[in-house]
Order: sequence, then C-alpha cells, then structure tokens
Amino acid sequence: MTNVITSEFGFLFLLFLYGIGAIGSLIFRKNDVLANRWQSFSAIIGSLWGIFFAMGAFVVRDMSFAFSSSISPLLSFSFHIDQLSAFFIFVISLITLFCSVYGIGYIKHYYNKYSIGALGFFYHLFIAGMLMVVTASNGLFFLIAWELMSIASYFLVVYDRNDANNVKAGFLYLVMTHVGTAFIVVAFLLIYTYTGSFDFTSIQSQAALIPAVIKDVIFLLALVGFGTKAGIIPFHIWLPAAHPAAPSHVSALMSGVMIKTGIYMMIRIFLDMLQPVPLWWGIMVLIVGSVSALLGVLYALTEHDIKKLLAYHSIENIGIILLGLGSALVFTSLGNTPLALLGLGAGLFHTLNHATFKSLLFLSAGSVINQTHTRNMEKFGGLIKFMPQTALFFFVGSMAISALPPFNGFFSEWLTFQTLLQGIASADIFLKSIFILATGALAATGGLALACFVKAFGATFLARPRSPEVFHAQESSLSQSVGMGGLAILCLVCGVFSGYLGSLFVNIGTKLSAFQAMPQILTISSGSTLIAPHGFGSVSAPVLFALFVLVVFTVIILIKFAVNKNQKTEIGATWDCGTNLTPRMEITSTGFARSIILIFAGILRPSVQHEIEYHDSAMRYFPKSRIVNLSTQDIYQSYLYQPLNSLITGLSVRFKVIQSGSMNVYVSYILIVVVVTIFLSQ
Amino acid sequence: MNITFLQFLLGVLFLSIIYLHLARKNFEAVVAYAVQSSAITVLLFASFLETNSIYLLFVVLVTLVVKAIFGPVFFFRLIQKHKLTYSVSTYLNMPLALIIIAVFTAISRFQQFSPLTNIIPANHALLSLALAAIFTSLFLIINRKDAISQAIGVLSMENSIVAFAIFAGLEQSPMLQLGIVFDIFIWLIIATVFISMIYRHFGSLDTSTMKHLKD
Amino acid sequence: MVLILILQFILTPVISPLCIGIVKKIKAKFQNREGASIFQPYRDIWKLMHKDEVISSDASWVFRCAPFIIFATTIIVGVNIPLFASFSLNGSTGDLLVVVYTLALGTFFLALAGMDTGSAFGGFGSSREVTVSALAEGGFILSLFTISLIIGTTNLFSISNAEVLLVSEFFLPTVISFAGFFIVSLAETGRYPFDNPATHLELTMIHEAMILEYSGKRLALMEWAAANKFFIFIAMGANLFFPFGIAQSADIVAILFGLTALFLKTFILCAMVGIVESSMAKSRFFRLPDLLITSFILSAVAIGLVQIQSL
Amino acid sequence: MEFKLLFNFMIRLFLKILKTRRITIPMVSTDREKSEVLVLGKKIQDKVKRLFNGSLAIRQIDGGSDNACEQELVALSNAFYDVERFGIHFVASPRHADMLMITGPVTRNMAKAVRRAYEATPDPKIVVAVGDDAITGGLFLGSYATCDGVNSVVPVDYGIPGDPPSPKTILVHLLNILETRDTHKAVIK
Repeated sequence: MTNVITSEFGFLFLLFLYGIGAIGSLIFRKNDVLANRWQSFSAIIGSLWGIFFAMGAFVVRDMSFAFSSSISPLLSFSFHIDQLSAFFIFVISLITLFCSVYGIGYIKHYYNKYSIGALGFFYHLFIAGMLMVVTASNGLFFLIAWELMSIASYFLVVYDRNDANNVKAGFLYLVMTHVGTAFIVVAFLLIYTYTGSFDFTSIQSQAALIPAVIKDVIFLLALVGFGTKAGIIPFHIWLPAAHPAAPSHVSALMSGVMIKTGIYMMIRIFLDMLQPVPLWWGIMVLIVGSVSALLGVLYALTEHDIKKLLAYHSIENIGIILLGLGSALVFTSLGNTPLALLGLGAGLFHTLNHATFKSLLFLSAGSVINQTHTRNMEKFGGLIKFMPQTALFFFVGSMAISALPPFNGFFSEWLTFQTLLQGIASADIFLKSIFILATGALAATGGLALACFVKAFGATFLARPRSPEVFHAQESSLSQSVGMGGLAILCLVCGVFSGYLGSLFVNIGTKLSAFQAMPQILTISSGSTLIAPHGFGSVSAPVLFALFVLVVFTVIILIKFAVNKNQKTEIGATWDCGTNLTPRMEITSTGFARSIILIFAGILRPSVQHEIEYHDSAMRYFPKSRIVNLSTQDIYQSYLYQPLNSLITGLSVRFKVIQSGSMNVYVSYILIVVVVTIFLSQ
Repeated sequence: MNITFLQFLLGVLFLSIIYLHLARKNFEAVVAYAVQSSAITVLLFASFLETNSIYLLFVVLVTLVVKAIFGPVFFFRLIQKHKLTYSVSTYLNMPLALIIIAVFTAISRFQQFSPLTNIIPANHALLSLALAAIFTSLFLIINRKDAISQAIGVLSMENSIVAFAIFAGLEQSPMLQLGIVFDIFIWLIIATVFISMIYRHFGSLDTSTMKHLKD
Repeated sequence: MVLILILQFILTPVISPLCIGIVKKIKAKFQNREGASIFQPYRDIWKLMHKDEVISSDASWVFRCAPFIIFATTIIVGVNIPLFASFSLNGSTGDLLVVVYTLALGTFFLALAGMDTGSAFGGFGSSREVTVSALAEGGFILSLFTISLIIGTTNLFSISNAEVLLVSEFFLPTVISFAGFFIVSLAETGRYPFDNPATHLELTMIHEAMILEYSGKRLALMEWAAANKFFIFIAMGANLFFPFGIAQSADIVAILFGLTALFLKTFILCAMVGIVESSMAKSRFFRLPDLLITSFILSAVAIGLVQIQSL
Repeated sequence: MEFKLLFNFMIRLFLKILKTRRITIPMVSTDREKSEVLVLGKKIQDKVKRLFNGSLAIRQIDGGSDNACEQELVALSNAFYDVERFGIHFVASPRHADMLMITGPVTRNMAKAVRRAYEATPDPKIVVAVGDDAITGGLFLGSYATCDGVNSVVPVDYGIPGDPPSPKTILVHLLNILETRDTHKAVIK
C-alpha cells in the first residue's frame, strides 16, 4: 500500500483531491451548510492523504516526475519531491488538517453573510498552490504555483469585505507580494541567462557557470523576493495588515505555513542550487534574522489588536528561523558541514514548531474574536471564566511560543542557541561579534516574547471583564475545541519527542547539495536526547518532562496533605488598599507594555496626545473629559514607503503629457517605435 | 509563377496604398482597397498553385469572399447610408505626406533592415517594398482624420503584412494561415463596431473629436 | 549514590531560607540593630503554612496553582545545578539553557498570577517584573555562555567539574562575566538596586506587589520559592564561576568537604549581597535598563576576551 | 570623580559603625530603661514562639488617625526597640498579617476600607485598637466625621490605651495580649 501512496500517482491524487474540493464547494455554493461540510471534509481527507504521502515520501526515496507540455519548451510541469519538500508537505497537510477541523465550527458564523462556496474554493486553491510551490522543480511552473497561492490567499484576505480596511489590507498584500514576485522573476531570469534552463536540477548542476557577481545579485534578489513573502523586517508591512483580515482558520494557515514557503525556497536556492556560498551571504541572513526577531517582538509589544500581535510574532519567529539558516550558510561557506547541518536542523525544527503553536494561537484568538466581535484586547478581560477551554489552549500556545521547557518552542530554540554558541567559538573576530550580537538578540527576543505573551494572555483572559460583550461569550464549539486541542497536544508531543525529530532533520539536510560531501554523519540526537556536536551540550526532553511532572505532584501532595490539614480557604474580595475596585483599575495591555515601550523609545518612537475638554473654555481649571492617545509611529511607513510612493507618483505625472487623447498621435507612437526597434535590432 | 508577375501584384498593392493617400473621396478609397485585396488573393492563389495545400485554398477562398467582396460592399452601403462622400482633410498637406512616403520606402531599403528583407535573398527587393507598404499604410492611419479611411488604413496594413509573409516564404507554416484567418475575423469586428460606435456617438466620423475623452 | 540524589533534591529548599536570614541579619547589622535571627524565615514559612487562606473571587485556576508550579520550578532548577558534587554529569537536564528557561517559566507564572486578581498593584508588579527579566535575559545567557565557552560545554556539571577557571589565563573573562552575572542575579531575585524586598510602598514594589494577594500556604510557597531562587543564583554564582572544593568523586570525605565549601561560598556571597543592599539606594525604574545593558555588554566583552586568549 | 568621594565616605561610615560601642545593651548593661525593654522582649519572644511559632506578622491600618500612634509604631522597629529580634515584623498587606493594629477613630469614609481590610485578613487573626482615639474615639468622640472608635466598625479583641502610647507601653500591652491569648488558648484546647 505504501508504494502506491508514495508514487507519482499519490501526489497527483493529492492535488486532484484539493481540485475536487475546490470545484465541489463551488457547486454547492447555494446551500451554505452543505458547502461548509463538503469543503471541510474534503480538506480533511486531502490533508490526511498528504500526511501519509509525506511520511511515505520521507521514508521511501525522493522522486521526480514531469509532464513536459508541448506549448513551450521552457515550461514543464515537473515535480521533484525530495526529503525537504516531503517535510514541507507534511507541515502543510498537518496544519491544514487541524485548521479544517476548526473551520467546521468557525465558518458557521459566516453563514448567511458571505458565500461559503467561494471561501471553500479559494481555500482549496490556496492549499493546492502551496503544495505545488514546495514540489515544483521548474522555474516557470514554480512562479505559476507561487502566483496561484498569492492570488488565492488575496481573495481569502478580502473575504470579509464589509470591513473597509480588510479590503485596503488585501490591496496592500497584493501589491507587496507582487513586488516580491517581481524580484523573484528577475532572479530566475538571471539564472536562466547563465545556466540556460529553468529546471532546478539542471541549474544545480550548472551553478558553476554563474559568475560570482551575478550570483551575489541573484542572492540579494532572492532574499528580497522571498523575504517579502516570509515577512522579514523592511518588507513586513503587509503581514500585520493582511493576516488579521483573513478568517481565523485561514490566517492560521497563512502565518503558520504560507510564510514558510519563502523559507523553503531560500533553503532550496541558497543551500541546494547556488553552492558554493560566499561568507557574506550567511552574515547578511544572520543580521536580517536578528533584526527581524528583535523588532518583530518589539512591535508586537506595542499592539493591542490581538491578531496583529500574533502577526508580528510570526515575523519574530521567522527571524529565529533565519538565524538557524544564516548560521548554516556561514558554516557551509567555512566548510564546517556538521555545524551547518545543526543550523539547518534548528531552522527546520523551529519551522515545524512555529507552524504548530502559531496556528494554535491564531485559532484560539479567532474563537475569542468570534464571541466578543472585536479584536481590541482592551475590551477583553476575564474570558477564562467564560471560555475555559479556549483559555487553556491559548495558555499552551503562549507557553510554547515563549520557549518554556516542556513545550516544543524551547527545544528548537535550544538547538538555535547551540548553533550560535558554536558560531561564537569560531575563529575570526568579526564573525564572532556577529554571532554574539545574534545570541544577544535571540536571548532578548526570548525575554520580550515572554513579556508579550504574559500581556496577551493576562489582558485577554485574566482578571475581570472590561466590556459587556465578554459576559455573554460562550465556549467555542466542539469542532473548534477539537482542532485547537489537537494542536495543543501536538505542541507537547513535538516537545517531548524532540530527540527523535532531531535525527529526522539531520537526514533532510544530508540530501541537499550543500552537504553532499558529508565527511561523517552528524548525530544531533541519540534516542531521546538532543546532542550538540563536539559534546557541547545535551538535553533530553522526556527526562525533563518526567522531572517536571514528578516534582509538581510531590509538591502538591506534600503541601496539600502532609503539612496543611485543617486550614479552610474563604473566597473574599480582591484587597486593593481598601478602595472599591472597578474593572477599569486593572492593568490593560497598553499599560502593561508601556514601560517596555518607553525603554525602547528610540526605536519605537511612542507619541502621546492629550485632548482636554474644559467645563467652560475661558477658565481652564476644571477639565470635563481628558482623552489620551498613545501611539507608536510606524517608521517604515514614513521613512521608506512614503518617499518611495511620492517619487513614483511624481515621475508618472511628468509622463502623463504623452496622453494627448488623439488616436492619430498614438498610432504615430506605434510607428516610431516599430521603426526604431527594427533599426536597433541590428 | 514568375517573379515579374509577383512584382506586378506587389506594385499594385503599393500603388493602391499611395492612391489611398491621395484619394479625396471615401468612395475612391474603398475602390483602392478592393483592388488591393484582390491583388492579395491572387498572390495567395499563386502561392497555392505552387504548394497546392488544401488549407491555403481554404484561406484563399475566405480572403476572396471577405476582403475582396464583402468588405467593399459593406463600405459602399455605409457611405450611401450616411452620405459621407467627402473624406475629411488630413493633418499634413499633400506634398509633405508624399515626402514622408518616399522616406519610408528609402528606409526600408537600408541595409539596417537587411535581416528582415533578405530572409530569402532572392526577393530582397520585394520584401523591402512590402515593408515600405506596411509603413505607409501605418502612416495613412496617422494622417487621416475620419474613421473610414483610418479603418481602411488598418486593413491595408494587414494586406501588406500578408504580402510580406508570403514573400518571406512563410505561406506554408500553419501560423500564417491561422494568422490570416484570425485577422480577417478580427477585421470584421473592428470595422463594424468601430465605425458604428463612432458614428452613433459623435454624429460624424471625425476621430479628432475624441480628444474630449481625455481625463 | 541515591543518597546524593536525595540530598541534591532537598538541599535547595532547606538552605535557601537560611540565606535570606543571613542577608537580613547582615543588613540589620549595618543599620546597627540586632535584627531577627537567621532562622526567622523558617518560622515565617512554618507559621504561614498553618494559617487559613483568603482567595479573591476574581482569581482563576492560574492564581490557585501558580504557587505550586513556581515552587516546583525552583526545585527542578535546584536539582539541575551543581551544588556540592559535580561527578553525576547529569547529561539529560543539567543544561544551562534548561536552567535559564525553567526560571523564565517561573517568572511567567508569577507574572500571570500577579495579574489574575485584577488589582492595580498586581498588574504593575507583573509588568515591571517581566520587563526586568526580559532585559536581564540577554546578560544572563551571555555571562553563562562565557564560562561554557571556556570549558567547551554547556553542561553545568562539567563546567563546575573543571577546576581551570580562576587560576589559568581565563581569569579576566571569568571575573567580568561574574560581574555581569551578579548584576543579573540582583535583578532576577528582586534585590536592592532593582527592587526593595522589604518595602511597604506599593508603588515601588516589583516582586512584593505580585504576592500581595496571596495568603496562607500559597504565600508561604511563594516566599519559599523566592528564597529558593535567591539561593539558586547564589549557588550558580559560587559553583560555576569559582568551582573550588566541589566533590569530584563519590566518597564521603569529598562530599562533606564539598558541602562545607558550598556553605562557605554561600555565606560570602550573601555577605556581598548584604553589603550591596546596605550601601546602595534603590534606583529609579527607568535607570534599570542602563544597568542591565551594562551587564549585557560586560558579558559580551568577556566572551570576546575568551576567544582571543585561546586563539 | 564623585564616585570616589562617595566610595571613601562609605568606607568611613562603615568603619564608624563597626567601631562604635554597641548601644543595644547586652544582658549585663546597667541602664534600667534599656534592660526593661530587653526583658519585655524576651518574654514576648517566648510567647510568640508558643503561639505563632516564632513569627508574628502585624499589619498597621490607619483609620484616619492623627499620626501620633503611627510614629510610635514606627519607632518600634528602630535600632533602639528593634522588635524584629523578638520575631515580630510589619507586613505590607492584611492578607499576610496575623494581627491588625488599627489606629485613629475610623473616620466615616475610612470605615469601608477598614472593614475590607478586616475581611481580607485570614483567620486566626487578632484586632488591636492602638491609642485612645481608636478605643473610644478619644478627642473626636461624638463628632459627625468619625464612627467613635474601631469597635463600631470592626470587632476589636484588645485595646492599647495611651494618647499616643509610648513604644514601651505598646510592648507591655502586646505582652499582656499574648499572655491572655496563651491562657485563653490553653483553656479551649
């Protein structure tokens, strides 16, 4: 049976499944309930099949098959599934499974507002696009799949179109992704001019033909192009706008998995195709990674819109993945392949972990917004008493994302720390200082992420409700809880069995061309313990987890029974120096992060505006109402994108003069152009 | 068929374009166009005789029916219906237009265009003449104000392109046949829509009034 | 062998109140007053264990189970750091990052518990606590990385096993990174320049504000956990940076010698903390980042130094 | 520069402290006042050890007092009286406290606050009214602004008279409270 699943037929059947899902949901678009049921179940079956396929492809062998079409010699629908793409198919299908299960309950509240069929159609196209992106092995076909993914996700972002800024966010998303795609297209063209083909395998073999300067240009183009999709710092402005706009189970999929396709292509191009790699590439990726990590978490702290906060955290985690990838690049250029494999393993492990806990957080945020109909955290508070299960899942997600031990976030960050530490032990001083700064950035990011999620969880779930909507919020439906529950258990399982997963990532790496000449197989995990090479350190997840459970139980038993026999506990009011406590007095999310914002004022540029309204304007002594407006200036908007925008519009106004309106003039332009081109084409 | 007969047909084509420039009345322009398309059909028929592939025959028939007969009849009825006897003046006065036509023919003979014109070295002269025909018909569209002569300009450009393709020895390739049929089909749409729209909207066929559309 | 394991488990909770007592005694001596006996913290904890509890109605399960988990994390860290014997080379959990992030887990629960009851002081306490610990984490990890770089492994037991630090040419980086580590330990345990442990003025509290709402056995656990955390930092400072007298082998004499060395070093460090607390005023909250950034820079410089020497 | 100044000032301060003779009288010192405090302290310490196994947490609540009693209570923890050595310490929140010392005649708008603090204190708790104002309303008896003593707001167990009671009298009365508490407890056990 396994060789049936893992054959070409298996993968095509996977795409076929999503195709039926898409068309089916269009057919049933009239009846909402049927469309929802059809779309969710076909997505679940598709993702299950995908998981089996990925596991099979992982074990059996990498396969590549193509259907070259007669239309044009360059474009051939060729797939090449090696261990790396199998891993990404696994991640995509895994998250799709849980998002679709969650979707069954979540889509109910869209019922007679928007057409469910359209949602299903684009949802399936989006997943099929992603699957094709990670398996395409021909440049043009890759671009088509990339475009399909972006367009489908655009329609999903603007799905909730009554809200104006959703549409605006969708537009910004479309423009930014296509700017990124433009960079990618130019990169592929450059590769084509020098290697003569779009096929990844042939590019890989003829990589030596590309002169060094051109290779650097291709690197920069690819970094910018895929960085825009992954959301690294200077090109990230679409991410906090677009992800919150989409329906929650889609934004979970987008920020859990779609931005990873950028990472996949970076690995594919830098580590697989354009070998050997100069040193400064790795350093560049490291710097970009640490900047994105640090700034991502700082901006997350300033947010009080819960989904924007999670979107900024995706940027932070992408930064961490890039740290792993960057150190892998640095070590390959230094020729130290075992450490490079460690770096790559750390990056991939964090990709898997981030996909799980980020989608868990988005799903639980989605059901919170579903009940309270607002995304503003200042309006939440005390939800743990109304939605205990969702609170528990959000709690597990925030513990995993701030890398606290029993959960999976810690172990991937442990691996990244080990790689950076090995980097610090490396030779020349400049490289060492880069690694020291990267470790400092990673450490600070860990701390700030913890601060941010204490704020997010505390402001949303703890203390007393701060707005009336919270009082009639009910627990999310069964399917939503099952979806979130599955992801929460996955977070724990990935954490506890990180040892076994470690060896998995090592043999993904060995297949890439950068590591073909592997002197000896690097063991980064034996049995259940993760081991850093050269005996640098080791941690075993199951023992740690067992220790946790043991100690917590002994403490509870000791305290509860041995020591404290006849003490009774009363329920009293919160004591606050005797004042009568109102919900307004408890700390809000802006208040919580205010001290950090003031500390990092240089970067975040907080601004405060006071508006005071007096009883009688002549005598300015008795203010009637005082409005304080706290905001942080978005420096990208004002320093990078605004001047760019005005430059382009200025130029285009000057060119407007050629639009004279008379047809004859236009035809004369055509004539002149024809003559000139023929003339020049000598 | 020998070269001289082909040269004669191409000469007819080129002269008809020149005549289009000179024509004062629309009626004369349509007659010139009819002559031109019949020259093209004969040319196609000649090349069919050489290669006698059925497709080419089909193409010849279609061009004959549509371009040589249907087009001019359609234009004549249009002119009678709207009594548009005089074609409106041109932008450049007559001598200057002729000078430009001369310049075009000279240019097309430059060796700069050699890769185009001597695809088949034998009929180098024919190809350059066909190229000149394309440029002049393009210039016709620029020069004329009223819609009918512009439409005819477009059509004559098509004919000269077909001629150029035939001389360049492309008549066999499916691309050419496909192209010809396709362009005839397009011709039908453009001609009808374009002229009726303009007429209904502006009351006259003078395209210069379209200037107000500019935002 | 099992005896050592048990000793490792119970040593931290047993000794930590003593350290707090010693620090209070030294501070009292500096204020020229007698001060409570050094065993007073034991009595406080014992009495609180036997008192009833009043829990606020707004509190959720986070508030109720936070003390147990925080106390458990301090015990776990106590097991994972080398106290008197370093031959057990506990490979699976004795790692430096496990210690750092388990403490972060404790802070996570502490901050959430502070916010749970919805009182203004709890909220502000957690906000400040989390800010300080976020900024301190950089210096904390880098200072520990310095010594792990010198020895070549992040396993704490093998670090304390290698008696190479102060004597050889790595003297300077160890001292600098110890200075960075000391600042961070003052920050994390809420000692003087960062937070006044014995204050009644709610506005300046960081650590105290979060446990204002606790009473009875939960308050005892919180106080005990804070004492454990203080002892952990003292023990790490003592055993990782100055690993003299650590028992290398499992015979009784070495163990006893190790224990006495541990007590001696802990006493010296507690005295140092006491002196620092008496001779320094609590600095303004927004002056703390500069202090924490200096700790980060110190550790970074120390790491820079390490490599140059061994080049 | 100024750091050096501060540093040697510190050194001189510490040397002075370590050199000066200890003013808290060891057992044998002759000064009557100081030895009485010590004797009292020892007794209190034994009682605290028996009742609160060695640690008594007091929370001082200002029910609108004229700050006289506060000064005396604060004086309890200065270098001379230093109640900490007897196992008594002042805490920041009623939740942590065993004994509530309420001062002042509990003004009208402080009544709710005092009641809340009382409810916030876990059992077993002792409520002590310190100073005449707290016990009977003192000077402000009958005024519209006060509730005439703590008793009208919260059940009071003991009272320490004196306007304001000197630290020594507070210690004496504290000892009496603990002794009666001890005998009272012996009775019920």
